[in-house]
Amino acid sequence: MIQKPAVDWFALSPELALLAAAGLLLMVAVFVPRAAQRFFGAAVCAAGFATAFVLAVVLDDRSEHAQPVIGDAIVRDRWGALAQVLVAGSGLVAVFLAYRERMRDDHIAEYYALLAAAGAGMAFFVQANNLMTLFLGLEWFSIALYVLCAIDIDLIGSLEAGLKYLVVGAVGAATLLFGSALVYGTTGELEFGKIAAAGHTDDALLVVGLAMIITGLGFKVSAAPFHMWTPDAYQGAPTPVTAFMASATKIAALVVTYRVLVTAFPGNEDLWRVAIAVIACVSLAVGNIAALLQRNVKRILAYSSVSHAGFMLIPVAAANELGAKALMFYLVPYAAMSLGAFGVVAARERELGMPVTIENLAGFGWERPFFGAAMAIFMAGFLGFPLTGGFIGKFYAFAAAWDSGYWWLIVAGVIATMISAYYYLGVVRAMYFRESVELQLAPAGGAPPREGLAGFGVFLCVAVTVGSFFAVQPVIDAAAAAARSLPL
Amino acid sequence: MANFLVWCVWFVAAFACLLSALGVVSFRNPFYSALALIGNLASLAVLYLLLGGEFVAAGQVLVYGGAVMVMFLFVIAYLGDRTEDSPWTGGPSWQAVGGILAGAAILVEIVVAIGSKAGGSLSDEAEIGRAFGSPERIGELFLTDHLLAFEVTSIVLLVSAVGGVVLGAHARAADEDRTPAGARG
Amino acid sequence: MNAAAWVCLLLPLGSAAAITLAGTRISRRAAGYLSTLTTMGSFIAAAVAFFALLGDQPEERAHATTSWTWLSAGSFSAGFTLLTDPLSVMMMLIVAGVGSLIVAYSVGYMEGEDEERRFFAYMSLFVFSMLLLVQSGNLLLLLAGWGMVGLSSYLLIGYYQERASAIRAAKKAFIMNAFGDATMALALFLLIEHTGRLDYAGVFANAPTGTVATLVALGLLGGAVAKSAQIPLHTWLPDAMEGPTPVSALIHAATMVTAGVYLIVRTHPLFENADFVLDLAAGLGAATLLMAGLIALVQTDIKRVIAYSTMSQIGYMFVGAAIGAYANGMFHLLTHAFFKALLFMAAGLVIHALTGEQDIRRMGGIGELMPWTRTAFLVGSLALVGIFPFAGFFSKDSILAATLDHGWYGIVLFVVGLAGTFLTGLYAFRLYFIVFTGHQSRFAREHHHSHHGREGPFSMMWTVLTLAVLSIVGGWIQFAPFWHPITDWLEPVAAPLVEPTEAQEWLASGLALALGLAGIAVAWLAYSRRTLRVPHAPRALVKKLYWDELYDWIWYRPADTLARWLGRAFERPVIAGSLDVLTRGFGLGSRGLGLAQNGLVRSYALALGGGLAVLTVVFLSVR
Amino acid sequence: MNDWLTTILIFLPVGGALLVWLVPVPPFWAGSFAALVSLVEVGFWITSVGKFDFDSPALQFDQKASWFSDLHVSYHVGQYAFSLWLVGLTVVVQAVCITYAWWAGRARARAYFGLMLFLTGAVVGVFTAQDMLLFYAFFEAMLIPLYVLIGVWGGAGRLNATLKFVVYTVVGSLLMLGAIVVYGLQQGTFDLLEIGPSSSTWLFLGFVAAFVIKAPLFPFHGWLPDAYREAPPEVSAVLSGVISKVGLYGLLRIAIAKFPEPVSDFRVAILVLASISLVYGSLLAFRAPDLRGVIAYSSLAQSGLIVLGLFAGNDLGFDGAVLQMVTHGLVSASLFLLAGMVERRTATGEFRLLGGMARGRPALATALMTVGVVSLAVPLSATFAGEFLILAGAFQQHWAWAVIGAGSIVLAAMYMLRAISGVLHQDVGPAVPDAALDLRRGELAVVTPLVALLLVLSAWPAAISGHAFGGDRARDQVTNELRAASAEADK
Amino acid sequence: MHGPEVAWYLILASLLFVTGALGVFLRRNPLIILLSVEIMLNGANLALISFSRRLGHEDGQVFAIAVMAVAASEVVVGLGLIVALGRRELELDVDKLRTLRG
Repeated sequence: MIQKPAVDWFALSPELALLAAAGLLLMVAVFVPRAAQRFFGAAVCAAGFATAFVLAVVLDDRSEHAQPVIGDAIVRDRWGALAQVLVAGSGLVAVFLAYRERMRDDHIAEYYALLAAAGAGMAFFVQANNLMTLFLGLEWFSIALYVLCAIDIDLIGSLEAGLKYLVVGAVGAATLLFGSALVYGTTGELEFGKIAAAGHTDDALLVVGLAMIITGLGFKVSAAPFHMWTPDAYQGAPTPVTAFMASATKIAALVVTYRVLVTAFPGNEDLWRVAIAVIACVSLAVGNIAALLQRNVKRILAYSSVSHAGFMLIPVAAANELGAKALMFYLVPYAAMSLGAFGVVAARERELGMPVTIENLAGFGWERPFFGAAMAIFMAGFLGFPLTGGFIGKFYAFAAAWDSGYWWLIVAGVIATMISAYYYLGVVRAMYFRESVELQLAPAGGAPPREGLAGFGVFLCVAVTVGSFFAVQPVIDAAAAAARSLPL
Repeated sequence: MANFLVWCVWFVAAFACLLSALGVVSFRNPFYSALALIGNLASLAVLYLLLGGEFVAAGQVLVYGGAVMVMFLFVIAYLGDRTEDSPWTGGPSWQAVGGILAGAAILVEIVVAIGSKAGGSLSDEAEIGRAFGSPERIGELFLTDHLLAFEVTSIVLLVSAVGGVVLGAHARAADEDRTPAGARG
Repeated sequence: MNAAAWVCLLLPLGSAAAITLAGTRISRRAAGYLSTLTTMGSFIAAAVAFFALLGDQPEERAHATTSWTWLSAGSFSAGFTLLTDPLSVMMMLIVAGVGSLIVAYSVGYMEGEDEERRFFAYMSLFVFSMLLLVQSGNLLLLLAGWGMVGLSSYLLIGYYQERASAIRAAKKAFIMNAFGDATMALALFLLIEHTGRLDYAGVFANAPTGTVATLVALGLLGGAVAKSAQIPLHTWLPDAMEGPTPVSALIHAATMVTAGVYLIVRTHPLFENADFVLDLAAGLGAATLLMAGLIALVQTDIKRVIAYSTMSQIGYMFVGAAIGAYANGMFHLLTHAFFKALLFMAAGLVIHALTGEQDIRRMGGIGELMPWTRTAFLVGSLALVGIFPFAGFFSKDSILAATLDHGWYGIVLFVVGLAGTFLTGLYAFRLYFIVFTGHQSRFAREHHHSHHGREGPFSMMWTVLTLAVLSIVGGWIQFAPFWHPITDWLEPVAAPLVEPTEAQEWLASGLALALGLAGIAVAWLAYSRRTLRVPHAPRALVKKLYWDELYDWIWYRPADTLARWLGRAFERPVIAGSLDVLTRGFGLGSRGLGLAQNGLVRSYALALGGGLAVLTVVFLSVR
Repeated sequence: MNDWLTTILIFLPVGGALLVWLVPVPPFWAGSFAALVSLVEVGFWITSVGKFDFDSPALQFDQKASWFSDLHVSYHVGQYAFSLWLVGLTVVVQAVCITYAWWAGRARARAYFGLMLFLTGAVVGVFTAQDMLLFYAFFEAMLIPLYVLIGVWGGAGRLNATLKFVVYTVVGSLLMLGAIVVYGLQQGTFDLLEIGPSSSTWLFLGFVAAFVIKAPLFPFHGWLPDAYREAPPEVSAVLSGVISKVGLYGLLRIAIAKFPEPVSDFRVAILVLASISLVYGSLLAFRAPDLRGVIAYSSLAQSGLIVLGLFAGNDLGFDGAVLQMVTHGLVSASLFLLAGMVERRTATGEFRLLGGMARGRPALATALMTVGVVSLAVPLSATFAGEFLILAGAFQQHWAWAVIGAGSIVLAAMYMLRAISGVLHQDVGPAVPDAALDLRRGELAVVTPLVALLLVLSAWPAAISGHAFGGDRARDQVTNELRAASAEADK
Repeated sequence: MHGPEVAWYLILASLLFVTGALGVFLRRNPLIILLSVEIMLNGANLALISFSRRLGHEDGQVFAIAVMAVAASEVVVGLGLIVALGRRELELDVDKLRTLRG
């Protein structure tokens, strides 16, 4: 007689909520008349993310002590739960941003279903506790995202983005898989904790496997040199999807990277810490320098997300409790900023009916005061200026680097930020300093498309971005609690 | 004697596997590549059997050889015969060189890693019973340790199905309020 | 008497402020009178202070009053202190007295100028500054007044704003004086470092000695030389004649330019520890009086001639102060204030009558047109040359006599001084004869316009005549062999270091008188009788011995060229260019990465593979 | 009340800014509201002067609340005597500039005045922050408003100017951020009252870089001429009058107070830089083709002078430096405003197009002449007092510094007189229309207070120089209270 | 019965992996690229199974089966995209898809 493992449904509740939403949305797709799908789709999806958010918060509260559940396939701890909170929040905002998107309205409901499914996948991914669930979670939300990228299938750009993302993603996944296989083979274990326990730290195959796993995860983090898909995918995908990818994917990937490295490979710390540090530096350099001359705003933001991958890998390389805290904290304003920035781009895109470039951003700040100010705030936040959480995030990242003895990472970060000032403030300059005389603005001046929900979403992002500067204590406490659940 | 037989089978299967793989990547016509992949799968199944993975081998043949390949062939047929005129050229010149170099490098590295422990921990093999890799054991594992993985796998399949529907569905004529094609390009 | 001192100081400031703030709300006349009355008020206050001092015993005739701490830092502090002692009171009387006469004079002189108000505001400001200079109770405040007189002289020289030459002269004067201020400031820093304080009593009590003393004295001397237009910082004074004539009379004859002498006398305890500097000062004075006399011979601008004579007279005072004949120096300062102001104002009358013409070659025979003026000018010239019984005789000769009591160096100075007297007679009467005697020049006949038959308005005439009288009797205060009240008066402040014998007095007076008369005689022959052919003036003298060119070459041009060069060769290429280079570099990098992002998915996958390969090989090798 | 004063001074204008931004009112009312707020701010400052105890070297009006505890970062503000004066400079100059902008009228008034108010709060914050991270936060918070103010309301070359300005400033401030992180973590706190002295050269250089760029000092002034030329006059006034003082304040409060050994190691080097800036700035000011150029380079020279005083390291130097910061702040602010008024009438600042403006415009002439002569430190002026103390202090370091300084006095006379005459005197310039009026009432109302303040300070410079440090013992305060030597002892 | 050591299987697996990778690096036909990815996955699977043989428990095999499913779903999505390409009458050549670049 087989006795099934006890299933801790509560640990799975966020995923389940989102899956339920996805299923419901498929129903909507089938049964609700197309006219109403836009509304119902958004509503159900938002409800799903909201529920997941709440459940994740409760889960975070209720999982004081990390313990593996359901045949040790996943771990129930605050590290994962907090990440789920962030993912769910990003998803919620992404729904708001997507509401007015001029998408093929014959697949609205599926679109939201896939969004929810992706969210569920990430929520599962961040809890993964063995190589198998790791791989499966990765594929779960990746596949959803491939489709989302390409969902505007009549647009050559969207299609291209989807295909590129898929191909490179498949290679990355295969690499991760092969690495997992090697690790499994050398240690004979799939579960992270046991892998660490098994030792074999100087085993050649294990090291190769580690390299491959770092590569696979680095691809998801979009850290250089595994980043090259990022600009194209971000630019080609529908902007709300880009927003979701830029925030939620990064959260999941970084959180998991940290978890895997510190739980499964503590023995090889000296190895992967340096590797991550170097990757961080490369990402900082590549992302920032490449962004300098870009004209397309989405592309600028894409490169900036590469550079921020580098920035958030600094605490990963630090590999200490302060680092874990720093990473978790940084993710909060970062997610808000990238969501908001892409949201503003989406709004501008809709009123222009064309891709947003530095040129046609001219005068935007004066025409749409709220969106303009919000964008300026996000740029300042990316740049790490005070009065935004980005500043505190950078500060913690530097602190972690110093704490772990990698002072040169501070230097790298400082130089990178200096460079980034050029294009971040360049966006502000475009919005405010240039008059919109030569602007070929279709409905300019006239009533802009109603962006109530998008505006609300952007407002939420602004609130988080600025709030995380003033209310540091609660956020950092949560992050600290999460960090404590990792073996540091 | 038995060993010799096993070795023979292994060699045959391995070479078939390798050649078919090379075929897949080198045929000009995707149709042939697909067929080569079937061969590759089959030979792999043999190897799996040698490794005592009966159920896996079966799954390989069924899932891949059955479902996936059929899908491939359908699509290829649907798209008609579009053979690449020059499969190896095009793209920047360094692409080919770099590709081969990178591939070779990775290969060498892995082989070195393996070699560094051949005759070492890799050589000793666990003693296994007859039931090793049998459907019961696999199924049991799927219901106990890897219950979640099992479920998740199905979810992944479901997601991909939805995706396939969304992508494959016939695109209607663009509404007038749509953004012009290639707008985000 | 402290109250008197404050009134004396603040009245002019008040009038300056009032005129400035009132703007157009008061008439031009009112401004003039306000300024005159306040200056006279200062004079009265000074007189009150004077008589109050007379009441005290000679040794306790020093009263310092501090109203508030002007500047303080750590242990160092300098109060806003006024010192009322014989020396300052004497200066106050001169400044306020002569000042009020000149201001009254200019009420008439400036009539018809628009912006008259500005003029009188500046005049009052100047009087305030000068009083601050002489009344201040510590060196810092002295320096403050020092700078303020420089400022107001700048303002007044540049009064005719449209005239480029005037503005240039004003700047020149200010900058040269700023140089003097700088050296003084350095001396003060040295004092602070060594004594920690700047009030006279404290500094003199522990006056530094040795090198420090020399450096301090040098710094102060720099200020004195600049302000008193002595070699080598004298070139600004002739140009300063661009200002209105009353200004020349007040600032560049009677008061400000003599401040250097006052400074030496005031800080003599510091100088007396540095003999070298004292000798240097005397030498500079002597050189100046000789050189100025020579240049004055060939100048053709009536005011410039007088200006050079001022320089030479101050040279005498320097000699006197430097050899320790403080009282004699101050005495000459007093008389010189009278007769030099007189000369300027008389010249002013002439210029005024000739509608602003200053070139003596176009004048001639003015005497018949303006007899009073002629007389006044004659008196002034006689006093200047030092003919008995005019004022200059007593003061100048006493200085010459004092030199005889100063060893061999004194003898040299004496000889130079005598030569100076001869030159004085020569240039003074060259001017007189050319301008006033002979038959009228066409220009004079055409342009002379008399104020309703008179030579000038009463407001001008009475001041001139008053000064004429003073230039006659002013010298009788002290006749060294017989009575010497000034020496006694200044005794507590600055006891003389030299005591010329009666014989020396007579000798000096005799020779000086003789040479002066000789000079006059030569001038008479040359310019009145024309029996003596005047040699062609040497170019060097006409060019004022090339001092201006010298400064142009050693100061202005280097600064200018360096500035231009820095702007062209450093600021633009290096400071501004560095950023461009940087941006260009990053731009290239950005473009390169853009090319790498070639849009080929295969390349992207390859990048991933390459990264993996590198990572793996590194891991394997360092494992 | 007392312990709230600093907080009020910081957040009153910020609140005003938010109000101006959020409430849609017509430009006129936005401007008048902003002016009102700035005046109220001045009022609060005056009350704080009344309540301030100038004999105590301790921090006053201080308030502390934990910000995030794990790294011991806190919201800690308070004022020392010198910060009090600098705050006063800030609020006064800001009030004047806002009033001028209100009078002159600026497009997009709500955005503009909001930014000005916000800037006020930020600068006050910098001068009063007693926690390094808070200090940095305010330090950076100044940048964005300035960037926008120059970039939106600036002249033709504003884009380039803002770029330079931002690049320089960001470079400096980020180096400082790195230094702050390391310093704070080394010492276990970021509170300036608890953090003890350090001997690390790198940290010192990190801080100095930021401040020296902000001030600026010689090789780091690349942003200065463009920014000062392109910004609106009142913003230039704020830039040179107030913002540059932030850098100097930082040198005093952190670099000098916390790094005794590096200071003594680098003293000569920095003094050399300062002297170079002094001479270099004066020379370039002497050749500058336009009015603003002269003022810009002269303020480069001035900050060089102030650094001389700060690094002289004695009572004279410190007191003089503080005095000079305030006076030069007032002077350059008034000069830039006057330059703006001239440009308002002639549409240019170039000397070859200007001249002869004095005739018939007594108010303009008087104002420009007065401020001009004060700025060239004619004796008895407050600037003279400041320079005198600074150079006297530098003299005690080594006579050479004082000699260079004294020489620069002459240069100052040369360039400032050139500028004054270039505008006021000689022939009427081609760009000067006969219709150009004298100063209007509004302009007088703006300039007069500044000039009056300068004259008052000239009459009594000791008001600041004697009250800049508790009990007038500058050196002791720097080496004890500011350095938190006690905290060092605990370690 | 003793077959070749696991090492040999691993070498074969890595050969497959690299071959697939080369296919992705060098080919331009998306279909073939997809197929090459399958080969990479198969390589990984072979490694998994051989390891599970050596270690003597079936975790690896289970993993491999899951991978098959995942691979299948990737193929579904990939083919969907390719079909969309084809329907737009675009040439099946990824090098032609470079509107996004720089």
